[in-house]
Amino acid sequence: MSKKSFRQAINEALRQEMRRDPRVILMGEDVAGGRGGTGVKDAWGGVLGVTKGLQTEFGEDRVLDTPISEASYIGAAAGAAATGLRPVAELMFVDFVGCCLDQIMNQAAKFRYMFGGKARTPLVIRAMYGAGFNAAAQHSQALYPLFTHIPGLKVVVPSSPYEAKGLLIEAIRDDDPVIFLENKVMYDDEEDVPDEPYTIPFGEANLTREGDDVTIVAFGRMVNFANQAADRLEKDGISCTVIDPRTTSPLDTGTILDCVADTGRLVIVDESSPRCNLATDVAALVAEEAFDALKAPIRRVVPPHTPVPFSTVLENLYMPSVEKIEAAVRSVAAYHVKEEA
Amino acid sequence: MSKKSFRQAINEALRQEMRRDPRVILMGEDVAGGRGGTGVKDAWGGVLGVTKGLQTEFGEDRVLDTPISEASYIGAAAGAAATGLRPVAELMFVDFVGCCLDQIMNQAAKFRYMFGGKARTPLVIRAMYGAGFNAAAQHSQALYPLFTHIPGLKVVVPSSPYEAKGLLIEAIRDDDPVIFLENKVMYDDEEDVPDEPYTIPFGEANLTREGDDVTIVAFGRMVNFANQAADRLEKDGISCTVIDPRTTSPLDTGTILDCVADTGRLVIVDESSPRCNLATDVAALVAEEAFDALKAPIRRVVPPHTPVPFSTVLENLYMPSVEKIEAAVRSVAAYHVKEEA
Amino acid sequence: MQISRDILTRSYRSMRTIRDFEERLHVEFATGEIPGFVHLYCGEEASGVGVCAHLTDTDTIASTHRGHGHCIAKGVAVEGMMAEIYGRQTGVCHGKGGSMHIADLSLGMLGANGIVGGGPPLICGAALSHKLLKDNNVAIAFYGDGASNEGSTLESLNLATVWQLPAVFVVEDNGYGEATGASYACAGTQKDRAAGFGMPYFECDGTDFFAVYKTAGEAIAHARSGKGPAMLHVHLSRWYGHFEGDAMSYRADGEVAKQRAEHDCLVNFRKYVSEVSLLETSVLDEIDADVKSEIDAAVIAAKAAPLPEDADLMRDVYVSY
Amino acid sequence: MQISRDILTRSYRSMRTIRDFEERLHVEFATGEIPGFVHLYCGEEASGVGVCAHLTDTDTIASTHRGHGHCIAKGVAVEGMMAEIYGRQTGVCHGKGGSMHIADLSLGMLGANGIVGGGPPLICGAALSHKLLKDNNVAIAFYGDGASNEGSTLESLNLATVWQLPAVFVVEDNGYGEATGASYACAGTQKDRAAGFGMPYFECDGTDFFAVYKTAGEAIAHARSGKGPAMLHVHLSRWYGHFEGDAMSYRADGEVAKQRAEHDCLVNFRKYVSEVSLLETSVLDEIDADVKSEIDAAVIAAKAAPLPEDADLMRDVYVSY
Ligand SMILES: Cc1ncc(C[n+]2csc(CCOP(=O)(O)OP(=O)(O)O)c2C)c(N)n1
Ligand SMILES: Cc1ncc(C[n+]2csc(CCOP(=O)(O)OP(=O)(O)O)c2C)c(N)n1
Ligand SMILES: [Mg+2]
Ligand SMILES: [Mg+2]
Repeated sequence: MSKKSFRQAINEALRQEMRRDPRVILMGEDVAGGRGGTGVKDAWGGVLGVTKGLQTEFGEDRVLDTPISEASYIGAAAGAAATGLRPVAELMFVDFVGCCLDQIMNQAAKFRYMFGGKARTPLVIRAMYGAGFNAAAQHSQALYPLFTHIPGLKVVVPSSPYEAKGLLIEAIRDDDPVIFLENKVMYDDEEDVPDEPYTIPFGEANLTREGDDVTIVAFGRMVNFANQAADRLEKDGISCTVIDPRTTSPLDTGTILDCVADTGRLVIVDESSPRCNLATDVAALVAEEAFDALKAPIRRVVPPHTPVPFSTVLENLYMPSVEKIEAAVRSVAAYHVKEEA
Repeated sequence: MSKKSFRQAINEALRQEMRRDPRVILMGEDVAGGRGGTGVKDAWGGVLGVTKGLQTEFGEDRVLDTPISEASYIGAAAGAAATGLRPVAELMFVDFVGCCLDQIMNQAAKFRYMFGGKARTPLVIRAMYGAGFNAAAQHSQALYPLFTHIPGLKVVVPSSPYEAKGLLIEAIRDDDPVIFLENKVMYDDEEDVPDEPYTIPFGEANLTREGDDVTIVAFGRMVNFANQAADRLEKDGISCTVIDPRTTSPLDTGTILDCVADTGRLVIVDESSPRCNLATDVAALVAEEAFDALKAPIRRVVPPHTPVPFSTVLENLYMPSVEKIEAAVRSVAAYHVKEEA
Repeated sequence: MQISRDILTRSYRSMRTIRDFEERLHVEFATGEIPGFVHLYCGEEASGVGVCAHLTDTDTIASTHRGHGHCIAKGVAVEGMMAEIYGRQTGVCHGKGGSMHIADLSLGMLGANGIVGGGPPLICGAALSHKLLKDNNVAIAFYGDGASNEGSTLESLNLATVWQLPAVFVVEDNGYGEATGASYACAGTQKDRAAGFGMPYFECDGTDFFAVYKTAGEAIAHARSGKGPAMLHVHLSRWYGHFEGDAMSYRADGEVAKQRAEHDCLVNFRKYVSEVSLLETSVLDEIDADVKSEIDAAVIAAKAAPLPEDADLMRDVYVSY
Repeated sequence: MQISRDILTRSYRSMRTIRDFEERLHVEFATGEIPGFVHLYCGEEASGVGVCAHLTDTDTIASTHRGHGHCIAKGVAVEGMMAEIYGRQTGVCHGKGGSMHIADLSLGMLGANGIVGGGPPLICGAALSHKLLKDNNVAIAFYGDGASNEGSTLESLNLATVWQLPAVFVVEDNGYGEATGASYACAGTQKDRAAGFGMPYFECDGTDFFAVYKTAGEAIAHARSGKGPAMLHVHLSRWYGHFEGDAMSYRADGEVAKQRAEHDCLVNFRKYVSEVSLLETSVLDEIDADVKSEIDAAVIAAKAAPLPEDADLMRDVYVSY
């Protein structure tokens, strides 16, 4: 056990799995860097250094730099997965899925079903997501709702270094295509992470705290925001349960429904665009299956229906924040069903 | 006014707008057909004959067959729209969006915002969607949730020939990028459609019937299913309001909330994959903003979280049906809030 | 060119099987009993068979929407294919895939594909598996002239050279993508494209089994030897519409009739092997009869086979979920 | 080659403006005050300027993530650009876009682009507008060696020929896509790719303004004359990291220093024009001084400019909604 950053936790997960299983390979643009250059090899280790050192340890055959052509290499990862390897492909920014969605949505995700159960596609696609980096509209999207919508994919949004390591090892060992999304603002976050390999199962939510008054469901980086909001609210006597679903597909609906059955009040925090996102998904689940328990409207803390703006002032305004979560929780906590209902 | 099929209504809308405005052009794979062949020109007029005769009338400059390369021609449509033309690009099956999502999501949809309001992109992308054609997993998806999720796009799902004509003319005259989705099973549906051009505004839902007991929100072809279910239910004294939102983005939230305020009970019918879809979107809206009015859980009639299967028996099982809608409405109509709530 | 009797008879049988399978589908489709889209490979048999004659079950191929021929050439069982096309539970994909998604990974058949350009990236991946697992196999992407304009295909040509993959890109150029001629839709030449992505280019008459066999042999030998990918450009003609139901008005009257009359790979195969006394006519006749009853049996079995059950709907979305 | 004094001075001014703009950004970025990603065009000035010297405001260009140079070459105002990069309301995009999304459609500048390969399809569309509106304009896609492997780029080459568009595809080949060398990532040659998609190929030294001016002139004349698209392959070197913060360890020590010393387009421009007495040194010195104060003023103005207001967040998602 030692303090590790989110970046280090991911790097370690990859390294340990590559040591364990020679079929695990990595590919992506500059996952090493330096190929065809005049300087050093393994020059970058990913655009933000997450895969640094892996080519040095595992060689050019297992850590493959690619041309800038996402459709071909993401498709290649799918094809390799269907034929004996266990590729981890890096898409860099999840926004680039626009260049390779077909290979994810129509190929990898559907093989098994279309082929009547005869394919296995143990593929992991890693990508970074999220606003807060002044990276503007084409490099700041969350997009996990899009992947969650597609049957055949599993979707992981880790909320901390500990979660990231365990969930990534699970993803690599999983036999289905997994989209593994890393919030780009979190790479330097640190916490204690075991040195040895471990897995965290998919579809099992983590309760980062338990309380009586309001349930908060939050995804990825938003879990931290929710915890901070819960801390503040606690001081005012509002106690919250905070649910980190860890994976949006599969989604641990049981835990969400149980918690709402207890608190009767729900706030969902989702940094993805608001229409047809995870906040709507969870709200619909609860409005259908825990209706009786609900004592207040289901509040969503989500960005507005706009692209992500560049300027810091606007980006801050765009993002869900601790303050907005706090306000939403207060409003549902204070809510009382009207007499006539 | 005369009886026209869904196919004819669309063809007429295109023809009339092309006559009206020389900047309106068409492009897509085999929207005419026959280029480079040894036989006749305008040989297909689209894979299902929807654009038949338009090249013959408007010429090869305005009805452009494309190579099979969606990224380039959908992007070209976006670029042409930003520089003075008003292109209507046909994507054939909406499933092929996997080959050109970037040009839709990161280019066309975001120009105006990223450029501080300085661009106008009067682009229409037509595509067919939906199951029921034994077209299997890669040619049967609905995918409107994906487009609805993306800020900067407008999304239209017409429910009948009359709706299709008016909404398509509106789409062509609109100055924003519009995704216009045609249910492939409906092309032969007929109804009375005015011969002259007319428009139907976006974001204004149509109530195909009004009732007191249950509100049904349904999209595209599902509107017809909902109406049939409502007919049957009426006989048993359950009266329904059926809302056809016409556009999923913008969504007429006002009408939905008003109707739910009246009936207190809501069923949503959506043929797209169930996670993060329009059914969840509408449910979340209502659970947040019409909570007080709700007298029953919000029921969704949606397919399971699987790819679309090929075999007829499975495809029928997969699809929402009149029977399933009827059952859902009955269950919410019969629902009474538990004592303790 | 050396070619064993075994390969000759197997190849002839494959071509005949494809022909009969497709001609029969054409007839059966017209009855309305076959659901969905069906794209026939008739007329193109020598291509898939001439290429696959160089492959074993551990080599990989990826196919297209026009996939029946490649499947049969790679050894997928005809009975299971027919049942699949009829949407039966006994189909190779248990009725979940249909004509456009027939696959059998145990035979190195990575699937027909409803997406034009879907296969080439996958084949880069399969070739990577072969390279890293050092199994001496090759991976073959079949795709059409139309598909040669898809970005995914073009990117794959580049990637395959960059990674020096044991892959062959077989452009089956039948002159049309749907109703549009290749002379309109394909700028430049396939040959220059091969050069543009740094790989050797081979080309042959795809209605002549022996030409395909010889040229494919060279292209595949190149890839198998570890020298990187190759492109094989096969010139062909399809005999039916793009899909069943297409009247082919974009083709001149007589264009197909001429192909059938002069470039029938089966007729020409028979003529050649008897002229040079490679195979006796009686052997070929026997194969013909055999295949005929095989196809008959497959159709009868498919029609009689059980439909999928309700529980099949939810099965096999994931390995675990 | 004929080249007017006006074009010479304007081009020199453009190149100098780009150089100073970028060198200044390099300095300012280090202070931490500039948000987001910044990709510098330093060293590549002669390319954008040599091409755009043939264009008017009604011709269209599309740029890349490395877009400042193209913007300046096409006439976008430096003050608005600087304010944009600082995220100010006075920026050309009101602070909504930042460095990667600077655009000015009124000047035919269709935007920098954060997506590699994003521009070429758009340029097919702009060229189509020019063709159908018969305005005699051309459309130019700038893209890098790295972007030359994107499917969207490759498809666009084909589409432009199929549609006979007045488009020029300018491959700015600086030898690297991020940290990866073009010698690794680009199989084959750009020249063969041009042939593979049926268009003429032009090539030049992108650090020599006169070479670019001459060759771009030929390529653009070809496109403008209605003969279809052309490819222009420009050989270049970038002087800074892929983005600010990149230590460039993938390049040999001295690689950039040598470029700076021997292939500085500004130094060589000055040398040439005074050798052949095209322009007086005093004119150039005056431009240098002018530009220096313009950039100073732009930075001061940007830092002092107002930030966007809250209401800007919701503005301009749609024309109407
Ligand atoms: C991405 C995508 N675009 C379009 C289609 C529709 N489509 C199916 S087959 C086909 C023509 C393919 O032509 P070609 O590659 O020459 O193959 P052929 O049909 O001639 O065998 C088209 C356009 C598709 N299935 N996928
Ligand atoms: C679709 C996509 N893939 C990857 C990236 C990340 N990226 C940004 S710039 C770049 C390198 C581009 O190289 P090149 O085209 O040679 O242009 P240069 O940076 O050399 O000017 C990459 C990979 C991106 N922005 N978009
Ligand atoms: Mg073809
Ligand atoms: Mg470069």
